[in-house]
Amino acid sequence: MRAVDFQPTEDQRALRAGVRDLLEGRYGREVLRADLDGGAGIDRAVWRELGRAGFFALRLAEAGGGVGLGLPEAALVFEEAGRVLLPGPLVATHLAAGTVPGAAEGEAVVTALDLGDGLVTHLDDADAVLGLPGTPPRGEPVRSADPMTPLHRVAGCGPDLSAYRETGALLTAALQTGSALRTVELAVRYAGEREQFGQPVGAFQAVKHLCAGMLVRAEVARTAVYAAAVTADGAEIAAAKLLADGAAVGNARDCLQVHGGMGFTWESDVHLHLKRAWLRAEQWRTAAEAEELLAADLMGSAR
Amino acid sequence: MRAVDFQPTEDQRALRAGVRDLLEGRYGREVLRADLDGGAGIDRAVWRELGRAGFFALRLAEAGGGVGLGLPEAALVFEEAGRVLLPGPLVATHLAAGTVPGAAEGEAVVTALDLGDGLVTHLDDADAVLGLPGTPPRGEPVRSADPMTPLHRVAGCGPDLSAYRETGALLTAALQTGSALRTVELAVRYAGEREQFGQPVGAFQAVKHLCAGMLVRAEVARTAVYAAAVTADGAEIAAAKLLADGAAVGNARDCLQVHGGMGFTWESDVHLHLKRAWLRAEQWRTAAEAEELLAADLMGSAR
Amino acid sequence: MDLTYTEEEQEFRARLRAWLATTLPELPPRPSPDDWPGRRAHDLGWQRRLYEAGYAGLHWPLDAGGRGATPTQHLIFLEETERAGAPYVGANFVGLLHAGPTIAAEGTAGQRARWLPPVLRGEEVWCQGFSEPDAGSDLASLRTRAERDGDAYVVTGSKIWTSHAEVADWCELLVRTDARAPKHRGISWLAMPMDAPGVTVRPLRTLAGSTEFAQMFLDEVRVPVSHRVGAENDGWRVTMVTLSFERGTAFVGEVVACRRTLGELARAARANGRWDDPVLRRRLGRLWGEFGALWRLTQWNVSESQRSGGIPGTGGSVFKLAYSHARQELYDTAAEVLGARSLGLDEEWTLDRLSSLSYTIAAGTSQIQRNIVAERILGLPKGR
Amino acid sequence: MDLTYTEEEQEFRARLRAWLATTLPELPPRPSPDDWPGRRAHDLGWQRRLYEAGYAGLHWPLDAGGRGATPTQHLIFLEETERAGAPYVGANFVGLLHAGPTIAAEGTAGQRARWLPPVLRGEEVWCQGFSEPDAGSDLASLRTRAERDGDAYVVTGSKIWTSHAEVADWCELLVRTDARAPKHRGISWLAMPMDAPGVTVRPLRTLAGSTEFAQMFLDEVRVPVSHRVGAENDGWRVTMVTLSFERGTAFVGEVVACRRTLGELARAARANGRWDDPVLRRRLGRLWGEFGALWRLTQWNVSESQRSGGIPGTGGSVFKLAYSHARQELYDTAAEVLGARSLGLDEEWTLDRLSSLSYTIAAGTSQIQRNIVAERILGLPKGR
Repeated sequence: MRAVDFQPTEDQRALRAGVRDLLEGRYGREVLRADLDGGAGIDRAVWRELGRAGFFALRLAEAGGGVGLGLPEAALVFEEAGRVLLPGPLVATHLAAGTVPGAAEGEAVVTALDLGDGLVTHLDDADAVLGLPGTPPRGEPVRSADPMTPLHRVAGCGPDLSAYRETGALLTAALQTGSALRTVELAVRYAGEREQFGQPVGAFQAVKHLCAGMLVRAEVARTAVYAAAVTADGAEIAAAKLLADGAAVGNARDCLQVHGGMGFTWESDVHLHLKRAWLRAEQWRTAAEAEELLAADLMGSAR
Repeated sequence: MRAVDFQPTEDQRALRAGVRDLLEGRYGREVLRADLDGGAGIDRAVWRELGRAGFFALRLAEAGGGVGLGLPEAALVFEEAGRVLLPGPLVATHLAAGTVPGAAEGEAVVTALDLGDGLVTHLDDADAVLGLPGTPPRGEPVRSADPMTPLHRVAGCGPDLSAYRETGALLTAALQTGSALRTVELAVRYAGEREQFGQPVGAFQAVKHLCAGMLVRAEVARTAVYAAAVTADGAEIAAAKLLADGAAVGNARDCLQVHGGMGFTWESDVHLHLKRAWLRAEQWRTAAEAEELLAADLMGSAR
Repeated sequence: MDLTYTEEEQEFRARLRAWLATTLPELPPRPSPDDWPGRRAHDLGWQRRLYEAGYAGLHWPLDAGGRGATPTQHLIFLEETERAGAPYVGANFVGLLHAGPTIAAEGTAGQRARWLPPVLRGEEVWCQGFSEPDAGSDLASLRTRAERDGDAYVVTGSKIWTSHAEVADWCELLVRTDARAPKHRGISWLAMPMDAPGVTVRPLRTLAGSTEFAQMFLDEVRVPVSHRVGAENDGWRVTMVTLSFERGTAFVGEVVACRRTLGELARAARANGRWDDPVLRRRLGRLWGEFGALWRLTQWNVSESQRSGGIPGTGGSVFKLAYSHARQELYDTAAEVLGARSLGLDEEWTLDRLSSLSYTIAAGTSQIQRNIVAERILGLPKGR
Repeated sequence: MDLTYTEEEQEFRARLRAWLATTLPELPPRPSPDDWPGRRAHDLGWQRRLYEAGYAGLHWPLDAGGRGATPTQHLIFLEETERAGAPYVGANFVGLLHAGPTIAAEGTAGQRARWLPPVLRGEEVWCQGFSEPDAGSDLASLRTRAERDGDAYVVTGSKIWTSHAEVADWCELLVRTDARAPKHRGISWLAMPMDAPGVTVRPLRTLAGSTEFAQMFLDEVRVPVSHRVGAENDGWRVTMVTLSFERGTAFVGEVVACRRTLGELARAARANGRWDDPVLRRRLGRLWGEFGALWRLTQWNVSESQRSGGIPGTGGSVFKLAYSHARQELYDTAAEVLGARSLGLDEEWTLDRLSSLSYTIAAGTSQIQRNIVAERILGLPKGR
C-alpha cells in the first residue's frame, strides 16, 4: 500500500551517499587541517568540483543546466557539507546559481551580506555579492573568531535579501545539523577510546548522558530541517534554524566537555565546529528573530 | 586577631538551634501530615508558641517588648520555618508586629496582599491584613494548588506595601532557602536508601550529579540571603529572592526526580515543598521584577 | 522525503472526520474524574462506537481482529480524534495498547479468541500489573511470586501504578516463576481476573490530588496456568514486545493537544497583556517551534516504522526525552502566562502542570532513557 | 554574621589602595602576550615591588617568610589589586599559590630556605608538571616515572598543560616512584630545575589560538633526591595540600573582574540599543545578581576558613561549579550584547569567551566537581 513517507527516497539516499563520498575524498580531515594551517582562502579546485557535482545548481531546472531537484535534496547535501566543515560561502553561492554567472558551475564564489553589523564572509575570495551588481565592494578586514571564515566589514546598507532569507536560513540550518550530528560522532568516538579511572569515559553516566542529550538535540533539529525543506513554510524554517543553531552550538559545547582538556587544544576539531556554529547562528536569521517569527505564527494560528 | 566574620555568631547559631528544636518538637512530620489531612487551618496554639518564642517580635526593640534582634537573625529563623514547611502568613505577621495589636505575641494572624491578581493567603484565619485598617475584607475562595495554603481573591486594589516589600521579599527568600536545603537532605536520604539494579540509586552518577547541583543552588541562594540580610541592600535583596526562588523550585523538582514514582505520590513531602515554593515565588517580588531591578542597579553601578 | 498524504490517506481522514462530526455530539456527557464506574461505561461506550464504525483495533493485525491499517493511518486516527476532542482511550488503554497487542503477538489461538474480541468490542477492561514498590526503574527485579499448584499459579505480592484497577476485568501481570534464575529469566506473563479471591485494590493518591492510580495487593491469588501467555519464565521477552508498542505512537494525541494548548496560551496572554512581554512571547514562540518539530519527529518515526514493517524503531527514547522536557517547559510557561493565578487549582493549566511532573519519571525516567540512547543507539559501553 | 570590616582591615585596605595608586602608574607597560621573557620580567618586577612594600606572601605563614595575614586581608588584597587593575599574579602563580605553600607545609628547613625566599622576592619562576596526556581527570594515574640512581632520580615521561614552562626556573613535578603500588601510593613530588638536560618544552596551542600552555617532554632528566619534598611515594598527599590551596581564593580576582565586565556590558548595550531588549536586559540583571552572590560566597568561604584556622573548606567545589558555569553564561551574554560583532576576534570579549570554555574542564571538570560534592559533602555512596 502506498503511504506518505517522510523518510528519504532511494534517490535521495544515493545523492547523500554520493556527496558524502565526494566530500570525504576531497575534503577529508587532512585537507581540513592543511586548510586551517595554510590560511583561509577558498580552494577553487574544490569549489569547481562542487559545481560539477551539482552542489550549487541542484535546484535549477534541468532545462537551464541545473539538476532539477528541490529543497529536500539541497538540505541533505548541505548537511553533508556541514559535517566536514567545508568552508566558503556555500549558501550564498547556491542561492546565486542561475543569477550570478558562474555560480551554478562553481566558477564563481558568491558571498552575501547575511550577517548583521555590515560583516561579510570570504570577501577577498568573492567574485560577487548576492544582490549587489558588479564587483564586490571593498571592506575593512576583521580578524575572525572562526579561523576558516575570514570576515570583512563593509559600509552602507546592503541589498534587500528578503527573497533569499528563508532558503538561506534553511540551508544554513542544514549545515548546522550536519555539524551537530558530526559532533555527536566525535564525542561518542572519544568517549569510547579515552580511558580514565580504568574504564572508557563513555562508561560514566555523566558522559553517557551528555552524549544522549546531544543526539536528542541533533535528531530533533534534523527532523525540523527536513520538514521545513519539504513544506518550505516560513515558520517551520524559523523553527529549523532556531533548533539547528541550538543543536550545533550546544553539541559543540558538550563535545568539548566530553573531550576535556584535549578539546581545548587547537589540534582538536571540536573548536572549529563551535566557532563555525557561532558564525552560522548569526547568519540569515538569529534566534531572537526566529522566536519572534514563531510567536507571530502561533498567534496567527490561535486566532 | 579580630576580623570581619560573615559566619553566624555563637548567639545566632544558638538561636537557630533553638528554633529548630522548637519546630521539630511542635511541627514534626506527623503534625505536618496531620495538618495536611485535616484541612489547612492555622493552629493557634502553634502560632502563640511561635509568638512566645519571639518569632514575630524578633526585630522589635526590647523596650517595646520585642527581642531586639535584626534581619540576619530573622533570616536564620525563617530559614528554619521553611525547612519544616510551617504553614501560615509568617512573613506578613512578622512584618505586622508592632503595628497590628497581637501580631508580635502570636495572638493575631496577619496576612498580606503580597500576591498578584488580588490573591491572598489564609484569609479565613486572618485577624488583619497588613496595611488595611479594620477587619479583613471578604474574599472569594480560590482552590489552592498548595493544599496547606488556602487562597482567596479580594476585589479592589490593596494598600501600598512598598515599605514592607523588601523585608517581605528577603524573609520569603529565607523560607525558600530553608526549603531548598531541606529538599537536598530529602533527596540525599532517599538516594542513599532506595536500591535499584543492585545498588543505592545515589551511587549512580546521574542521581549523584542531580544532588550536587541541588546543593550548589541552595548554598549560593543561602549566601545571597544572608548577605542581603546583613546589608539590607535593595539589589541584594532582589538577588536573594531571585536565587532563593530558583533554588526552592529547582531543588523540589530535582528532588522529585530523584524520588521517581514515589515522589509523585501524595504521601511524599516533596510536592508540598514544590507547591509552597511556587507560591512563595509569586509573593512580594517575582523573578521578572527582581531581574529588572537588578538590571537597573547594574546600569546604575556602570555609570 | 514527502509530507503529502496519499489520496487513500486523505479519504481515510475525510471519512473519519465526517464520522467524528456526527458521532461526537451524540455522546453522553463525560462522567466526573472520580466516578470510576461512569468512566468505565463511558470509555467502553466509545470503544463500541469505534468498533461499529470499523475503527477498533486500527493498528492491530487483521488476524487479531484489527484493521491492519498503516502506521500513517493510525497516526491520522490519533491526530483527528484528538483534534475533534473525542474521548481519550481511557479505560481501553491497556487492552488496546499493551495487553491486546501482546496476546495478539504471543498468545495461542484460544487465548486470542478469548481475550481480543471483547477488547475491540468495548466489553472488557484490562489493567497493568508490572511495577512494584521496590521495582521501578529496575522493573526486572520484581518480586511478586507465582507458585505452581496443579493447574494454577498461586500469586502473592503487590503491584503499584495500576490505572483503572477499580474497574478492570483483567490484569496483565508479571510474576516471578523462578526465583533462582537470573532476574530477566524467571518472569512469566499472566492474565489475572480482577475478581479472583485475594485481589485487593487500594487507590493511590498522586501529588495532583487525584487517584488515577492504585496499588494492588495479591494474597495467594489463583490464576489458571492456561492464562499464561508465552512460555513459563519467558515473560520478560513477551513484555518487551508490549512496551515497545507503547513507545511508538503513545504521545501522538498529546503532541496535538500541546500544540492546541500553546494557541490557548497565546490567546490568554493577549487577553491579560502579558503577550507584550518579549521574554514570555519569545518563550512561547520557541515552544511553538519545538512542538512543531516534535510533531514532525512523530511523523518521522512513524514513516520509519512503516518502512520496517511496523516494528517500532529506537526513535521512541529520543522522542520521549525531548517531549517530556518540552511538556514540562510548556506548563511552566503556562504558569508564567497566568502569573499568580497559576496558584489556583481550578485554573485551566494547573492540574496539567502537576501531572506533567510525572513525564520525566513514568514509563522510564529520563535517566533511564538517556542510558538507552547512549548504550543502544550510540553504542557507548556499560559502566562497571 | 557581619560584613563590616574591622578598623584594622579598613586601614589595611586604605594603605594598600594608596600604595597601588602611587605604584601602578610607575609600572612599565605590559609586554605582549607572546613575549614570554618580557612577561617573566614584568611579573617578577611586580612581585619585587610587592615584596618591598611588604605585600609578598601575604597569606603565607610567618615562618615561611610570609606575612601571616588573615584570609580576609588576603581577600582584600586580591579585591583591591584587581579593582585597581594591578598586574595579575602571572608567572608567580605556581610559586606563590602551589609550589610555595607545598614547600612551606611539607619541605625541610633547608628546602624552605632554598626555594621560598626567591619566590617571595620575585627572583624565580615555578611551573607545574602534574597533568599528563593520559592522566587528566584521573591525575593519580600519571605515568612519568622516576628511577632512583644513586643520589638522583632519573625521570622520563611527558607533562601537559604547563603554564610558563618556557620561562620557569623550577617545576613542581609529580612522578611515579613505585609502579607496583596502588596508584595513589607510588607518587613523589620533586622540584625539577627546568634547565636540566633532557627537558624539552613545546608550546601547546589552545583553541583561543594562544600558547598559554606547553607540553613538557622529559628524557632521563636527573633530579637530585634532595629535591624531593615529603617522603618517597607520599607525593599524592603532599599534592593535595597544594590543590586545596588553589580552591580557596583562586577566583577572587576573577569574580571582581566579572562584575566589572557586567558593568561594561551594560554600558555597551546601552550604547548599541540592545539594552532596550528585555530578554537581554533581564539576563544581564540575573547575572548581576548571580555574580553578587558569588562574591558573597567567596566572603563566606573565606570567613569559614578563617574560623578553621586557614584550612580551606569543602566550599571550593561548590563555588567552582557555580562560578565556572556563570562565567560561561556571562560571555555568552556578552556575545548577545555584541550580536554579529561577537564573531570578531578583536572585539573586547571574544577571547575571554573562548578561554571561558576551559572553566568547566580545567582544575577538575564539572563532572569531577559534582562527584566531589556528592560523595565528600553529601556523603552519597561511590558507584560499583
